[in-house]
Amino acid sequence: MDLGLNEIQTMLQNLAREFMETEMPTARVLEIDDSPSGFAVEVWEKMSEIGWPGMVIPEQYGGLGSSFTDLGVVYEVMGYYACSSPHLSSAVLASQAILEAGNDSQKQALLPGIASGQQIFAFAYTEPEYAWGPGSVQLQATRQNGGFTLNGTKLFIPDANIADQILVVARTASGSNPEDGLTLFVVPREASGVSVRVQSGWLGPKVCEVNFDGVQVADSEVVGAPGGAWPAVEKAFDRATAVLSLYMAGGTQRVFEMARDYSQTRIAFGVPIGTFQRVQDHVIEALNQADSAKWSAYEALTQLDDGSPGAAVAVSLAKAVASDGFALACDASHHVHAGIGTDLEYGLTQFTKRARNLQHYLGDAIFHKARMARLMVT
Amino acid sequence: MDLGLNEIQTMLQNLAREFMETEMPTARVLEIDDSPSGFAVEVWEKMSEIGWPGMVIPEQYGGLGSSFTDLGVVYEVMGYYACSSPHLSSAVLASQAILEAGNDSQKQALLPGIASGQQIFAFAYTEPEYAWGPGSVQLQATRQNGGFTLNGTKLFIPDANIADQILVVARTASGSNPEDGLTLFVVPREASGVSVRVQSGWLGPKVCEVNFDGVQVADSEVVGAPGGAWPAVEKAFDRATAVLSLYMAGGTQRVFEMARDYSQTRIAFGVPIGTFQRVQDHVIEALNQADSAKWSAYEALTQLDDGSPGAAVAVSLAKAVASDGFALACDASHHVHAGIGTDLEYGLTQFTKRARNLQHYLGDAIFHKARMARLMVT
Amino acid sequence: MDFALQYTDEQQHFRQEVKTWLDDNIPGELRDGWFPQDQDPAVWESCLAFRRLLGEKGWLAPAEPAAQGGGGLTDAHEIVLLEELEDRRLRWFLDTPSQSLKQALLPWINQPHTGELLTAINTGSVLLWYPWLEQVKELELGSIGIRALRDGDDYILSGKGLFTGHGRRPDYLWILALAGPESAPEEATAAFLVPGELDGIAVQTNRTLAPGEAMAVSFEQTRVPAYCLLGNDGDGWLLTRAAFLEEPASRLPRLQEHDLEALLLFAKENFREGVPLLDHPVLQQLLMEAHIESRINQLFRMRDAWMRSTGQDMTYQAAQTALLESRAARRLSEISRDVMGAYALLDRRDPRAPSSGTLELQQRMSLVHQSQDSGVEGYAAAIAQHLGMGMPQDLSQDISMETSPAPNHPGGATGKPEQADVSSDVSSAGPLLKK
Amino acid sequence: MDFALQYTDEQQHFRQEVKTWLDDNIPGELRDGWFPQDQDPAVWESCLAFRRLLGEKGWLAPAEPAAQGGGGLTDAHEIVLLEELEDRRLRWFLDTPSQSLKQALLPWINQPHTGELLTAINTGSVLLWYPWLEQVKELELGSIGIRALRDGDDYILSGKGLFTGHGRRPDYLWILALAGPESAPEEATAAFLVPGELDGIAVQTNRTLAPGEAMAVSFEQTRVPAYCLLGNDGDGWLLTRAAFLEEPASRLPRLQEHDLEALLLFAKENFREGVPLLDHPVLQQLLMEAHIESRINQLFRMRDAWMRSTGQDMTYQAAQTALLESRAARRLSEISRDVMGAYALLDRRDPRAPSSGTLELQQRMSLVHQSQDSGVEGYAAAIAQHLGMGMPQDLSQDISMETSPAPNHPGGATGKPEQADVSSDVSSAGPLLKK
Repeated sequence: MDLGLNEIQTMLQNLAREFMETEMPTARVLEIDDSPSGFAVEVWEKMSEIGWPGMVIPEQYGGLGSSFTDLGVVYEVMGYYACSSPHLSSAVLASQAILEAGNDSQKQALLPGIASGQQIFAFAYTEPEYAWGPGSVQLQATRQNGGFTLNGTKLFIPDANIADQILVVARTASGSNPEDGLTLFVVPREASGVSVRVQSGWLGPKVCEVNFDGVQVADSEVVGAPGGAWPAVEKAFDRATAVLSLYMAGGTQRVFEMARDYSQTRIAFGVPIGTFQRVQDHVIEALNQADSAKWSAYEALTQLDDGSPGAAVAVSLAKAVASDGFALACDASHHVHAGIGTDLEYGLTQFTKRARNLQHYLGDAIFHKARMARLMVT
Repeated sequence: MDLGLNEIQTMLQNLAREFMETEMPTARVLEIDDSPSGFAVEVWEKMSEIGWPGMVIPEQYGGLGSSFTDLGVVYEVMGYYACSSPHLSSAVLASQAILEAGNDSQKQALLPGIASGQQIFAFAYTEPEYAWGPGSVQLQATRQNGGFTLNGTKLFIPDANIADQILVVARTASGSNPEDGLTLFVVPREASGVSVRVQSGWLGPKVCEVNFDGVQVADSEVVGAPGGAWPAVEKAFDRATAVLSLYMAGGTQRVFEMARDYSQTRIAFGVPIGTFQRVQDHVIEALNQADSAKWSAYEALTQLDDGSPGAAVAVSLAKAVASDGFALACDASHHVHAGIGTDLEYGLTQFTKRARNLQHYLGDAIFHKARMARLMVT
Repeated sequence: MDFALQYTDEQQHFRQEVKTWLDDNIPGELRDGWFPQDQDPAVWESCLAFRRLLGEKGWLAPAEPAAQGGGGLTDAHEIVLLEELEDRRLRWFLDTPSQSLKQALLPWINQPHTGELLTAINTGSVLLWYPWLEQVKELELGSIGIRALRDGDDYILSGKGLFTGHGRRPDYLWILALAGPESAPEEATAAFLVPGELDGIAVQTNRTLAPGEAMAVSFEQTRVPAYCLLGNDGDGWLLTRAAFLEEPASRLPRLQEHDLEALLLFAKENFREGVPLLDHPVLQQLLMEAHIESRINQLFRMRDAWMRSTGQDMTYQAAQTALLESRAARRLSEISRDVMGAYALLDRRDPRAPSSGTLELQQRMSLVHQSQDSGVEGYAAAIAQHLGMGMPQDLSQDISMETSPAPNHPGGATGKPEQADVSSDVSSAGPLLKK
Repeated sequence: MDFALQYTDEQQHFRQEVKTWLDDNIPGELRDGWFPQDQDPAVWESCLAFRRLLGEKGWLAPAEPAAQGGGGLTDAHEIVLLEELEDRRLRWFLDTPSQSLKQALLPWINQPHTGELLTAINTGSVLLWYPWLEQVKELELGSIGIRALRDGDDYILSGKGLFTGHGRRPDYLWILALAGPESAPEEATAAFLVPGELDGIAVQTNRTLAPGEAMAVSFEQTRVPAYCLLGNDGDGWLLTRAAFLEEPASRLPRLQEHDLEALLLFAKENFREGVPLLDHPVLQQLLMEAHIESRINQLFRMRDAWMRSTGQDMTYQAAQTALLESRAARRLSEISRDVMGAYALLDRRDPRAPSSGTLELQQRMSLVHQSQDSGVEGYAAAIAQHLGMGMPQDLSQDISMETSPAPNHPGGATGKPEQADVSSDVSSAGPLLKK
């Protein structure tokens, strides 16, 4: 047992902290969130320079071949600073799905672009019947003209508005098992018939409605065997979910620290409000959630790195903890901050909206608890 | 809108308080719980003298014809004093099932005995597959010798050890709808083939395992039409559940008051512990649960009295609130009391065990929330 | 016992009148309901216009005498009006604490300036902003950002404060300022009623979770004539607090039934794996939990109304009702997210937002309102106080725990109180004031 | 990072030795696990016999030197022993805080009487009872029910106190008594180690939720020789507290994995409407919640062990672990009831009790242990203190908020400290002691 970071991870953590301290002050996060695209291209370019988009891509495809735990270290820091980027969509979800499903020429063709940050992929999975099980994918891809035609709508898709390519999970066949018949397609965002609309709401990073209206895709743009994408998608989901959980743990840690610090400095009735037990309990709630999210996420990552058979359960456990915990910690931190916390410029609300948005992304706690039960019984 | 008690109810409340103050001091409750039978016959005789067993039995069958709200007033006081008696089994569940299902000669034969308190009925419904839906009744009653033969086990049956008669819900037919095929039988506790065992646990009032081993029942002991008992059982359940909820509300009020009082008198660090916010929050939790249980239960009772179509939803709402609330309030009160609360003679634990036992009786919060949803949609 | 709200024929007749009037007069933009927290300049103009219409009917101050611009309605009629506005999700027009603030103005009603102003507020012809609640709940001199310096007959205001109220710019501001820097807290403040158009007053773009809830206003050497001073120098906090002496659950609690209905509707109409969300066993439990909490809130409000109407002593009840409403709102926001997923976060501008984004607004507003029940002071503290579980002695001297019920309109709607009467009434209201 | 517990070959070899020994020596009545809280005189005799066997092996004090009756094991070996006992649900034999109390005795180890006693405790040949935790956590003179009056060379004890420890009657009692009625709190108490068979000592039938947890003992004019006094007059509370200076989460936390396993087993083997309870969507969520909390507890214990073993500064962590374990226990008791219904309340005497009634015991014990985290002082207060959010100044002077880590065995297991060293060590432990 050794719960410490290794030397490389410590370096990564220091680098990430320096990077974020410079690039992601509170005002900048707000500015990016408020911008029409929600995308800070220069931040992405700097991330790309230091190789982050290629971290979990093997060296043979232009990446760094880092472990998922290494990437988790970076994600924890990104979460602490509420950093928005298309990293999860492109460099984790898309890269891992392609890595798992694609043939070698596809990997050679697609992964180096992702690894260098030059190509940004969105990952289009959820639909108007919003859910994360394989049965919720109903967007139809039908055989036509020696390729496929896509028709339907994807909803709540991060980064689709700024992506070069969209990796679409679509249904090419229906059967009794919803896991069968799913297929991965690479579709350029500018392809004919694709339209992208940024959705409006209290969402933090942008999510999009993506419509596919008779979009033609050549066979060469099918990643892996038609109908057999689910195992690759599920692997990509597990890896993305684990690092996302650590991003959320980082955010949870931040809102805990904000609450603690505020409680020590805000004076009421002549004493710091942190001396009131009700205030203490809110701060402690946030702390407990932060530590729970952090350790369960790191455990999931080490299991992924080890190829442990229990990894999927550990991932779902971590996301269940992070999903509920980040949101609860934000509520608790708001309770401590009272009015000032609702001021957008103060810096708490960007975490709150991320917590509420990411709560569902890649499955909420209810979804993951049900998945755990399924995996644990079988 | 008038949320006050009427004159009769105020009288009933005063009478009940006097009665309980005399008959049910803490030490007496403990003594009854510890006795092998869990039954205080002299208390039951006194209750019978003042007519309580006949309250919700029409005058024509020897009862008082009171409203359910009237009975609720008495139950709230009984709950406040943690009074054990076979009243709910006999004078509510059995009496109401017989009243709804029986023919006139059965009512004439059975109800006056219940109303006078001379005959005590147990109501045997739950089985080893413990649940409260109609599908959970699997005890078989088969036609034989011009009557029925009962074979099977009832579990967690209150008062079966001291009852004269057991009103048994058994299955005479199986079909696609579990509500069909249920039949009510009156079985003397001393009948051949009936065996009763008091169960052991942290249960408060006694519950029993009742085994039926080839028990012969004549047709005349079938209450209502064979196979058609469910509507009567459900009505009896609703009425019993509503008054039970008020019993639980009374208990919740008591554990709140104990916590409040203790917090005002117990000194730590030179101040009453009630000045600590964490202690306050526990007391407030108990108070909120007490008031929630009380008002939702009274609303359910008035709806039952009015024959309102929403009564069943109101009853399930009240029980869901009382089931969770009583147990939560006890936990909160224990938190305030710390060590002294675990002393059996202090008087808190008899509420705690009742709260945990009654939490399930007639269905727990999960059961009643599902029932509400079913009733509200249809 | 009787839990049914029974309406008299007269009430029902009045209801019909209200319905007809509202149907005729509500502007198109407001027909789906609207909230000032979703600020949008264009729509706000419609709001102002409709507000003036309400004011002309006397319905901005339904229970006040017509002579003062009110509606002269009985409480029974007022309830009907509120219900109808609530049904249309427009009750917020009557939700501002200006009701309470007007009570604080009443002592000065004989002063010509104040009397006119009161009528103007009642009829909706002027917009009044008042200090943001957090500031006036606790006397925290350090948190008062505005200073008032005497300069001849005038005062010079400078600094910055948070205000709440409708609209984008007020006609008048109720200002709580520090007047005597070094004196004891309860003598250090002055209250002013100041025209919004004076020089040096700037409303700053506010960026909060609930844009219409708290506005930052800065004062740069704003010269204020002495007649704008309310009461005397040093009365500021006392007067401002008097305007908030009502128990936390005001007569106009924020009802959440509509949000719950919108959520239930979504759960009926939307599916997961072919099954309506409402039939999903886990979500069903959560939805019923939300339903139960909503019903408990209603029952508590009924209880409070019944206690008030029968003249019973209210102790902890109003604070309890408010506490449970605040918690239920937070829980509803959680359950909405569990049931609706990402849909719970789409606002009214998104074409796919269910129920015009009302549940996204609820997400934000439940957080904003939660801040009114801080760990330092709030509903729980008020309940504890009522239960006889106050703060330790040495702290309670520093902390005002308000327990007295609201003084009814000093002098009532008809009387004309002497100022002295009111002052003594107010100063007996709390331990802090006695210190 | 590596979350796996890795065992050396040597550890695994020792494990085999332990397994074999336990299989050979555990009495039949204890083979399904047993807890002293389920007191039963007959079974208790078996327990005492087994306890003596453990003591003979040195396994009641596994890490202490063999010369003092301990097992002389390394920490790595001790863990294996604990795990094997835990697997058999018998770890409670090593759970009593006598470990900590022994630390407090160590300063006197050179006094012949004390040295013998320590060995006797370690080898299980004497049973020691000590003051019930609640009493020693806070110095509440009013809650100390025993008085000690000097009478020549002896002391006369009278009054009544709560004690905890194994068995039905102790060989020795660690007594905290009021010695100087009118002096300052920290000088008013004396600690004694008193033989249980002295005249005037009566163990009263105790009736609590957890019969083995707290026993009432009364003293009627019990004459105690002066050599029973520990330290000096006035040191009583200081010494008693020193025995509890360890962070709330001791090295031997109460593990709940077995209770969770029993619950999951029930949910797999029992059905509702033809479906295993574990597949019922609502119950499944609750069971997974319990599983998650259990796993978080394990991770936190791992973290704490890792921090300790790598010499990192522990601040809030141990208290956090203890807080979450206490809450998880309460939540597990709720979830057990939701999943098992009335079955959760059947005790081991009922033939239908699942898993020998272990979950009924958990119902009671979770309430009992919750009392160690009272609203007045407890884990949350300790965390807050560590986070720098202490009590208001004026209260903190009255309240001892222990923040220093436990002093390691003063002098360690090998050294022979001077008494003066230890006293200064202890007296630097907390603000209250310095007052």
